[in-house]
Amino acid sequence: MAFLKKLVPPDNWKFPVIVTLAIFTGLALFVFKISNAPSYLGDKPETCVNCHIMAPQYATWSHSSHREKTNCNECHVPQDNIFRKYFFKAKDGLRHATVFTLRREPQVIFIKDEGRKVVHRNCIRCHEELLTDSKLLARTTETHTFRMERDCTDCHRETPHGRVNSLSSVPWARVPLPGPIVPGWLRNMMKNKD
Amino acid sequence: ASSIVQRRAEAVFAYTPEVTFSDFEPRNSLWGELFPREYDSYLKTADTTFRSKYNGSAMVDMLQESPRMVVLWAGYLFSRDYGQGRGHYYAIEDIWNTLRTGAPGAGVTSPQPNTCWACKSPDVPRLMNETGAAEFYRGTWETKGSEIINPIGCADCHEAKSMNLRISRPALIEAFESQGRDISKASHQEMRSLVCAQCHVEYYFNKKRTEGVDYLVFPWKNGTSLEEIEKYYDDIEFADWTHALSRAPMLKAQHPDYEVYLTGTHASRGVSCADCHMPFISEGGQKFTDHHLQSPLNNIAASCQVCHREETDKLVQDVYSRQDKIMENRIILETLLVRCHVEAKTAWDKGAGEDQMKDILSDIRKAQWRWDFSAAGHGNSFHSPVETGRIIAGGIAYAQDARVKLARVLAALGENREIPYPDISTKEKAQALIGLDMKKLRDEKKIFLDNVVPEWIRAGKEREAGY
Amino acid sequence: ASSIVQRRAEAVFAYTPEVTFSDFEPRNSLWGELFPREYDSYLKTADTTFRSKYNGSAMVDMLQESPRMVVLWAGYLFSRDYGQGRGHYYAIEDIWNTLRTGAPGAGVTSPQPNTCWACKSPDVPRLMNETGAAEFYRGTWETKGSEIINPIGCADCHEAKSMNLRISRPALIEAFESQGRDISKASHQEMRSLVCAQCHVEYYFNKKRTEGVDYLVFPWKNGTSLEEIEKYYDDIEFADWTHALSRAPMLKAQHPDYEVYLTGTHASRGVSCADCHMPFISEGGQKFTDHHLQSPLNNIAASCQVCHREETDKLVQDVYSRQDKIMENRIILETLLVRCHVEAKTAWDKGAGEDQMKDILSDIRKAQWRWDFSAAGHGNSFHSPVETGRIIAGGIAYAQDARVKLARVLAALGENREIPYPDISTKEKAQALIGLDMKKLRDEKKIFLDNVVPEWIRAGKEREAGY
Ligand code: HEC
Ligand code: HEC
Ligand code: HEC
Ligand code: HEC
Ligand code: HEC
Ligand code: HEC
Ligand code: HEC
Ligand code: HEC
Ligand code: HEC
Ligand code: HEC
Ligand code: HEC
Ligand code: HEC
Ligand code: HEC
Ligand code: HEC
Ligand SMILES: [Ca+2]
Ligand SMILES: [Ca+2]
Repeated sequence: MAFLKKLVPPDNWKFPVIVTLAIFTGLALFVFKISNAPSYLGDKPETCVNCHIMAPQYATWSHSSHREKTNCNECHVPQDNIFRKYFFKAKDGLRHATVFTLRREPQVIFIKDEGRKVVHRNCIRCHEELLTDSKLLARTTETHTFRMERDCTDCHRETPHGRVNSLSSVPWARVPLPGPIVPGWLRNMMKNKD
Repeated sequence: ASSIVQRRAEAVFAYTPEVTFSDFEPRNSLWGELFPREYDSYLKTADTTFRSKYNGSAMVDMLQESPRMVVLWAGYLFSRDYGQGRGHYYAIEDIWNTLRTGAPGAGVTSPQPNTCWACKSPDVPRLMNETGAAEFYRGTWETKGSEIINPIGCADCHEAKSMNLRISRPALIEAFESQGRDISKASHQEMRSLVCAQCHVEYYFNKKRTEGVDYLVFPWKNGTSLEEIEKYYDDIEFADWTHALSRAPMLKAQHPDYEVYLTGTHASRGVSCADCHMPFISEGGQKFTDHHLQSPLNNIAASCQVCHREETDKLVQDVYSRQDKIMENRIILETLLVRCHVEAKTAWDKGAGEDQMKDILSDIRKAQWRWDFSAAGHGNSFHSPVETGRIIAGGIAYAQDARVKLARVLAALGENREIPYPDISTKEKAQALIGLDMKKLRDEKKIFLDNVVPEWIRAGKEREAGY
Repeated sequence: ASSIVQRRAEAVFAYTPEVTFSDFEPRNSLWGELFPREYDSYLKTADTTFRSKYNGSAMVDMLQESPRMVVLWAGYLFSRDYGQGRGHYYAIEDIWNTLRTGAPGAGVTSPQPNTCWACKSPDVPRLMNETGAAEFYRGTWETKGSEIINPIGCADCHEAKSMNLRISRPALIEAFESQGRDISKASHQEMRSLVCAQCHVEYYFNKKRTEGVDYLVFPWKNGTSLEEIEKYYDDIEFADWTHALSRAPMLKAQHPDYEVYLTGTHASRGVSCADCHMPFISEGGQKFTDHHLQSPLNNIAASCQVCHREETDKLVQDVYSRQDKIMENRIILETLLVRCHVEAKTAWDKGAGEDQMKDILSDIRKAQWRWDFSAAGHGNSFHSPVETGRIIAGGIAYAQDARVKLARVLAALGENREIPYPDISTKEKAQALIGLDMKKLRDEKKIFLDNVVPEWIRAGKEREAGY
């Protein structure tokens, strides 16, 4: 109680402090909202393309065999335990946001070592059955057991993003932007019909 | 924060092209100036060299492939001429050429309405925007000849400003509404099939909706399965035509590609039309959507192999083996249907009564509807082989039901032998059998193509020059 | 990587059991002492609680499910009694119980030969090793009653020393030889299906091979497709029986599970029977092969989901939707076959001549062969839905061909109305229709089960005690 009391400002300071706090809270909420931060808590790939810079990865992923069963976080965030998951997300997200905001992003992005390890572990997480049980290798050659210790992407270099993903590699890719499916003229026309 | 706000705005605009034209720009080359890769690949739909076992981009005269179809469509325009669809590039050329649109000219009108243009050109949304859908459909086909001159293109599937996919045809929106669904809720991935479903679907012309208009309707109210669509037609006692030999009230199925696709494994796994027919490809370090819409068998690497780690030959074999298995019974059904029509005609000739024939004609209608639904979608046997097989088996059962009953009726009329199978070994023989004067039709068409079409093109270009 | 190699070597070593018995040890419990996990899971095949939409481990009286089958098999033992296979645990019990083996006893022999035991027990390789195959098959079924008392088990599929998979039945080896193939070249993965193909295959009894012996033969000489096997039978003018109503020379198809599986997607991708029916499972940190052979729908997680990342419900739905589509037309075909037999009987009754009926009987044979081939393999509609659909469609065409011809023959004999469909709404009614005295058959069976079987068991155990 005594400790809390110390935090209460002297009476003559109370008003400016409240105003200042309010402003900062508001600002924080504003930033949270316009940067679409709430969505960072989820797993939607749409989140990642809030930054146009992620468009090449989004476009390549969304045309890959992994589209239906994975989202970005399935590969790029540790999935083995919930704390590691959110810790990694927060750390990574903050760095991306900082770099992006400061306009320090490179023309060609490369994955960091730490991220690469995360991805590798996630490949194995999903494909483990196929990789570890030689009896079940019905769809593959038999040798995966001996490959586990290399990066999957050493061989599967096109999975899922392909090789070259510079900013200009997918100039017009349709990353999910809001847009009416039925254009205005047609909506009007149909309203006015008969 | 301000920098985030700013950068977000950029996110929307950085990839937004400097479009100088509207959604209604029908000339593909103009869009092509901004999107050269997509346009160049689109132009490849003009290539007609690829042929697979059953499909491909070459001109395939289906009536020559199977003269049985001539008999199946006796009394209907399809018995004159029916080709397998080829590249989008030819949409306008082919509708000019087909004998089904007749030879309009001085004082002569086409047997078809303007509705036929609906799925052939980006001039369609342009015109519909001006007049509304019903007015667009009104009138015979030749009356819009000079208005519609560009083959299927960008404006059919894209919004100009954002290049987002969009629905440009009211028929599909109305079909969703008839099911109580809202198409504007479709996901991005669904849109990659729905743009195709604007055209690659079963349709009919509703004459009751707007006075004097053949209104384009997709009969999906009860659902999109064979039986649900059949029920729709039965309920409104609809028939496309009365068969010239059997006098059965027939239904014509037109390319129910989307409907059948929906029942297949790939649709159930979220694979879209564009995934196979418009794969993402890479050229000079750039990735884009291949707008060379064609048989995926001409590009297994970019389509199938994205998902299937199988040898090319093996994947082709997968497709062929399914098509072979379906084709085997489809041909049996076709042959039985020829017999149905011929036997029914014999019964009428021998003096059968309406009441004796009623059930039989209903069986024939059902049987041929099943045949057509499976045959008219050229990808069906791969898109959904189990469903297509189911449909054909049902058709065989109905066709034979009809024939068992016909055998009894014929016997009662004193005819108790097998009715000989007609000699329809070529398209020409088959067309002669049903009494078509093909020479006349072709001569008239030639005059139309030589005289009328050039005038349409001239007038159209003149109009466009003023845009 | 080196550590993995090492672990694998260890694994091989750990597997080498201290086996104290021979390959011919028929008692599963003895093997079970060394391999408790496999044995315990094997024992679960005794569980009869799981039922799926069409299959499962419960007792399913197929004649009650579809009394049409009674008519289809008129004149053949299957019309008395036919159950859907259940767990391997019941192989012996069920062959005792079935009315098809009759009620042998004092002076009365079984209508079946010893060949019937061939796929029911690990006592079979033991006996064959002593006498050779032909001698094993010789004689009527009851003569080996006390020799064969253990249900399907370890020795049917395993070599004792290494626990490697092995082929224990000459019929499969001979079938490969008849095709000019060498089964000993089979890969490990193939063996995971071939052990099943020792039993889950179409077969017949060749009476010409060894004098007085019903020799077990898989009719694969021309290949394993429906048509190839049909040609085999046609070439040797084989018939399993003459139909009691239609007098057609019939073929009976028995569980062509392996043959139909071979035509499916999974086989073409190298997926084996064991992958789905004997998945690798984990218990207390140990991985082993689940020997609870059963419908995979009772264990989607260990079977399908190893390869498919789909929800359980979705995968079950995949199976059901294929089965539904196939079943729809299979029932149509069944119904048409009932009509065929009844109409043919009417024709005979009205005085039809052999020459008039010849073609018709051949159509009926073909049609029912197609029906049986698709129906007798309980997994067919999933193992290979496209092929199964193809077969059924062909069957419908033949059945209706027969009926069209029958209509003409009947009309010529003065019968020009529809022959009424018999009342076969229950198995009892159907069996009465074809003139079976079921009460008598059941009473006799009861005496056999009460008196003869206990004696077989006693004698068998006594024999085994001396091993
Ligand atoms: C605020 C903008 C922004 C958002 C939102 C964003 N990123 Fe990034 N991302 C960047 C920038 C900028 C870089 C380049 C950083 C660098 O190279 O240091 C980057 C780099 C990466 C990298 C490679 C570098 C590394 O860390 O290994 C990965 C992987 C990545 N992002 C994944 C994602 C995923 C997954 C999401 C969605 C959960 C996402 N990004 C959302 C801006 C963003
Ligand atoms: C199936 C797994 C998987 C999914 C899903 C996935 N990625 Fe990746 N991602 C990878 C791999 C593998 C790499 C490359 C690692 C390497 O170079 O070793 C990568 C690299 C990246 C990079 C680094 C730049 C580059 O192109 O190499 C970015 C940025 C990135 N991903 C963003 C995303 C975004 C955004 C999404 C969702 C739209 C996504 N990823 C979905 C596996 C995945
Ligand atoms: C969340 C689960 C998940 C993760 C994580 C994942 N995959 Fe996959 N992967 C799948 C599924 C599902 C498929 C499709 C399999 C099918 O068709 O049955 C697939 C298919 C594949 C294929 C075959 C098709 C192709 O695209 O070539 C390869 C190779 C593959 N994955 C490699 C990888 C690699 C490498 C990684 C890591 C970078 C990875 N996967 C991460 C689920 C996953
Ligand atoms: C030394 C090269 C190499 C490495 C390392 C490697 N793979 Fe593969 N992988 C292959 C080859 C070769 C195939 C055979 C199929 C093909 O892609 O043609 C294959 C096939 C697969 C498939 C099956 C594709 C299908 O649908 O048939 C999956 C999934 C897969 N790998 C995942 C992985 C994962 C996860 C890792 C990392 C643990 C990995 N691979 C490491 C070479 C490699
Ligand atoms: C709902 C959309 C739609 C309507 C309405 C429509 N078509 Fe088509 N048309 C198509 C599609 C899709 C194809 C390609 C079919 C294929 O795969 O073979 C096609 C193909 C064609 C072809 C080329 C192949 C052939 O049949 O020779 C011609 C010509 C044609 N249509 C004429 C017409 C005529 C005439 C009408 C009016 C009676 C018409 N179309 C109405 C969608 C439509
Ligand atoms: C505006 C109507 C329309 C739309 C939208 C449309 N099509 Fe078509 N399509 C046609 C017509 C008409 C033809 C036949 C053209 C001809 O033969 O002259 C055709 C032909 C085809 C062919 C045959 C090509 C060949 O080489 O034989 C394919 C494949 C095809 N379309 C796929 C698609 C796919 C996939 C989509 C969506 C991504 C689509 N179409 C959208 C009307 C359309
Ligand atoms: C039959 C429908 C159809 C027609 C016609 C069509 N497109 Fe597309 N287009 C698509 C589809 C589907 C995509 C893929 C969208 C996605 O995956 O998000 C696409 C994507 C694009 C993109 C985005 C970048 C890319 O390559 O993925 C551009 C740009 C584009 N189209 C330009 C054009 C131009 C220019 C034309 C006319 C020459 C045209 N399109 C005609 C269906 C069509
Ligand atoms: C975007 C991914 C994708 C593409 C592209 C794709 N497939 Fe598939 N395919 C699948 C999936 C998912 C399944 C379902 C099986 C599964 O769940 O593993 C499947 C199933 C199949 C099957 C078995 C189903 C059946 O009908 O028996 C065949 C055969 C097949 N595909 C062939 C092809 C061929 C040929 C192409 C190219 C023309 C192709 N696929 C393109 C994803 C794809
Ligand atoms: C999984 C891959 C796949 C998907 C998804 C798919 N198709 Fe196909 N399609 C094929 C294959 C393979 C063929 C057979 C090509 C051949 O025989 O040459 C085919 C054939 C066709 C044809 C006839 C092509 C010709 O050469 O004339 C048309 C039209 C078509 N598809 C349209 C569609 C439409 C519309 C959709 C979506 C509603 C669709 N397809 C979805 C793979 C696919
Ligand atoms: C080639 C191996 C083989 C031969 C020979 C064989 N069976 Fe079977 N039997 C099987 C298989 C496999 C099943 C399981 C069928 C299923 O999936 O329902 C079975 C099931 C059974 C069943 C239980 C289901 C039912 O039909 O009621 C009985 C009883 C039976 N057989 C009796 C016999 C008789 C009697 C004979 C001799 C005429 C015989 N078997 C010959 C392999 C064989
Ligand atoms: C020695 C002969 C024999 C062998 C070997 C054999 N089976 Fe069977 N199987 C049978 C018989 C007989 C039955 C029916 C038993 C009964 O109903 O009494 C049966 C029944 C079954 C059933 C039905 C179980 C149920 O719950 O309804 C399945 C599934 C099955 N077998 C799969 C397999 C598979 C997979 C293999 C190989 C790994 C195999 N069988 C090997 C003879 C055999
Ligand atoms: C219907 C055939 C069949 C019967 C009967 C059978 N097995 Fe197996 N068994 C298999 C198959 C298939 C495998 C898997 C082999 C492989 O993948 O290499 C297997 C594997 C095994 C293995 C190797 C370890 C493992 O779990 O994969 C042992 C030990 C084993 N069986 C013991 C037994 C015993 C004990 C019995 C009798 C109670 C028995 N088996 C009956 C088919 C059978
Ligand atoms: C050992 C791997 C494996 C197992 C186990 C497996 N599948 Fe498959 N399945 C495949 C492959 C491979 C394909 C072919 C598609 C492809 O190439 O991607 C396939 C195709 C399919 C298809 C599409 C083919 C068709 O007939 O339309 C379905 C549905 C399917 N599987 C369901 C199942 C179900 C249900 C189970 C369990 C009872 C199962 N699978 C078990 C590997 C497997
Ligand atoms: C890809 C998975 C898969 C493969 C491979 C497979 N099966 Fe099946 N099998 C199934 C499914 C699913 C069913 C249907 C089960 C149901 O309806 O409950 C089934 C049903 C059966 C049944 C009837 C089971 C019952 O409950 O009575 C038998 C017997 C059978 N299979 C034997 C075999 C044999 C023998 C092989 C190899 C020649 C084989 N199966 C290969 C998945 C498979
Ligand atoms: Ca074509
Ligand atoms: Ca069962």
